[in-house]
Amino acid sequence: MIKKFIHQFASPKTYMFQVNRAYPYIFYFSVIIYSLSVFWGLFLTPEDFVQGNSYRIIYLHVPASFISQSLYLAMAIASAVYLIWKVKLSVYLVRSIAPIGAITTFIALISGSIWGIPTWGTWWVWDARIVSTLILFIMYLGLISLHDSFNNFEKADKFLSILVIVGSVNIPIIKMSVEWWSTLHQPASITLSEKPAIDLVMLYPLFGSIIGFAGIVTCLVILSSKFQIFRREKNKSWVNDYV
Amino acid sequence: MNIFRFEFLKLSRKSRGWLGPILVFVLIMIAYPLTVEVSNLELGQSFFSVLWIATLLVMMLATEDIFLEDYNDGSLEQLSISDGNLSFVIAVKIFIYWMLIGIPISIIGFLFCIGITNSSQNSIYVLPIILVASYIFINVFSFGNALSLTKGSVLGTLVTLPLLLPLLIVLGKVIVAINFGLNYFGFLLLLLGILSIIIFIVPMIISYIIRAHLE
Amino acid sequence: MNQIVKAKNLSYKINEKKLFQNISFDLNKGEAIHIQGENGSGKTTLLRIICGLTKPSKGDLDISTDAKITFLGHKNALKQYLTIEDNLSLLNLIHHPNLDQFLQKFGLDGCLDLNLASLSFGQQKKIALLRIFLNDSNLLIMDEPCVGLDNQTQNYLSNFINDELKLGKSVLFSSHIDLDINSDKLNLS
Amino acid sequence: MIMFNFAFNSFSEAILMESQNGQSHGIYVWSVLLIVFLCIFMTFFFYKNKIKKITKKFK
Repeated sequence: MIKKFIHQFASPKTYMFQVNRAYPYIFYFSVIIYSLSVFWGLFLTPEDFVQGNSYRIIYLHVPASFISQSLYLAMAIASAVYLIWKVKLSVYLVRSIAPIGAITTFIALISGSIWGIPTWGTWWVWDARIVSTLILFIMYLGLISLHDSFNNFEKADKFLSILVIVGSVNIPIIKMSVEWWSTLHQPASITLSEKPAIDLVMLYPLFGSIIGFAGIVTCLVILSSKFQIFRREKNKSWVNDYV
Repeated sequence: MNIFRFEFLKLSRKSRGWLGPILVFVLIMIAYPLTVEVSNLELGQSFFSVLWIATLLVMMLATEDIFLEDYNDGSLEQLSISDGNLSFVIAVKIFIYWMLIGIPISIIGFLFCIGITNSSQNSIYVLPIILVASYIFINVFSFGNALSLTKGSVLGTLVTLPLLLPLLIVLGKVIVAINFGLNYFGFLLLLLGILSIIIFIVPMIISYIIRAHLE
Repeated sequence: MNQIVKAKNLSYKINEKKLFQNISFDLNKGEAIHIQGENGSGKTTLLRIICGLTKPSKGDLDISTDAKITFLGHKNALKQYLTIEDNLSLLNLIHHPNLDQFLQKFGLDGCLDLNLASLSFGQQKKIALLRIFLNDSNLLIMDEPCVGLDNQTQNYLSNFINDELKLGKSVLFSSHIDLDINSDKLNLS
Repeated sequence: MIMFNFAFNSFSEAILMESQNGQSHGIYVWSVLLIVFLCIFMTFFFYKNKIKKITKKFK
């Protein structure tokens, strides 16, 4: 029964319809939130005593690195759904999240290394978080190239979701081992369990920028999934009606 | 028992399959001192990282066509049709590869370790570590090569190498532990724990992947 | 139970492209089905579906539980770098009591320790066919068994299969050449 | 309210972002901002374009 429900609810057709309705709201909301909180962070918050003004990169860097990991988690859940219930839509989503994840990871890496120049005096250090982010970036690229190398989509879908799940088992291990190996990076600014390590004045715009960036990334994922659905279902009648 | 014999027969008659990787390993070990133009003392310092990376690369080389040949000539479809347990056959295949390539490499690596670091006491500790690590490497690379079965081993490597980086970090820690007399057996147990999980799960995943390839 | 394979409304599509649709047939003990069709009509895929290698996109396939399948595909499952003897032992046929008889018939009896690579394509096919001739199963599935065979061996194969049918075995095969086998025809359009 | 105080005295100071230790961090902040915005815009543009291309084929 669950299977039937999921298949009905998660048909690409209903997905496309719902997403198209929600897209403009998400888009404008997140663009406004993101630009407001980035503006707030860049101009209205006071200067950091230790790092000086370069700390303002936090409003661009932290959302990207947070979202890049969350996207992998989302992919892992979607692949599990695909392998268990054979829901086509979820594997389309996996495939469409992968490039977006690669881009956010790229943003996190670049912004982090530029941030490193004024604070650490070097743009790259062999540090735990940076290395695990780099590995995440390579994994995203590997997923994309694996999926694209098969002509038979069904095979490609299966392999992609297996690899995502195996990789998701490995991601905490990578994090743990790499942190164990060496660390220079400041500890995470916000964790769920502990009190935030930064001042509230700086925290509000940070939350705002994370939410806004998440919204923008959602819009990107929607666009990319629209493309994937068109590509995969181009022979179905509803796609032609839809266009 | 027949499966062990068959897999042994298949690999042992193909000398480029097992002798090739071993010789490449020996050549890397010989090439390393040639590139370092200093005293033996400094040779020993970075020897271990070369040892791990050489093991990694050679295992990558060795598993390059672990399933491809059986796939191309149709043996895999026969296996999949017959009642035999495909994942057991795969586990046996991986074991035979380790037996014919992993064990010799571990012993050769151990000998070079004595020769280059001049410390037979530390080298004895290294031997079981290479044995276990090479088995883990073979398992993981087999997974990658099964994924990219018909698409070449570069893709498989790209996909699996990130998964192995934590292991390299652990291996680096082991050497520190050996040199400073820290808790060595803890690391060995950790590696054995990883191995015991991988040994069961990887053949199952690979058999799923191979069935998907045969479709 | 007399029925060994029961296929109902089998369809197969790849990347949303339809290969065949609504194929139904029954295969009983002692019967043979000759699958015909143009190139690319899905003969091989249908045989692989019955072997359980591929899943049909739609339809039901019942294969009786006591069916034991021997499959001869396009690929021989032989190792080029091994000797004939080793290859036969990999197929678990080396100790078969009837092996010598067949090897003599095919003129391969003297060269057991030759490398497989030194044989011609047709001779290799004969070695692969030994899997059919020395089978211990009751459902034989053959995909284009006659490719590369001489007339004599073709006749021999069809006579052998007719004998097997009388013993109550079932046979499914695809072939462009009309083999002299008492079979029903199944056309994939 | 301290929360909404403009952190800089003038517009040009905001561009340079001179810190208390005397370094100006403006170049870092602005280049990161540029890269982030460029990446997002280019991805949007890329996918809009791809969707446009593929829907043209349907008609």
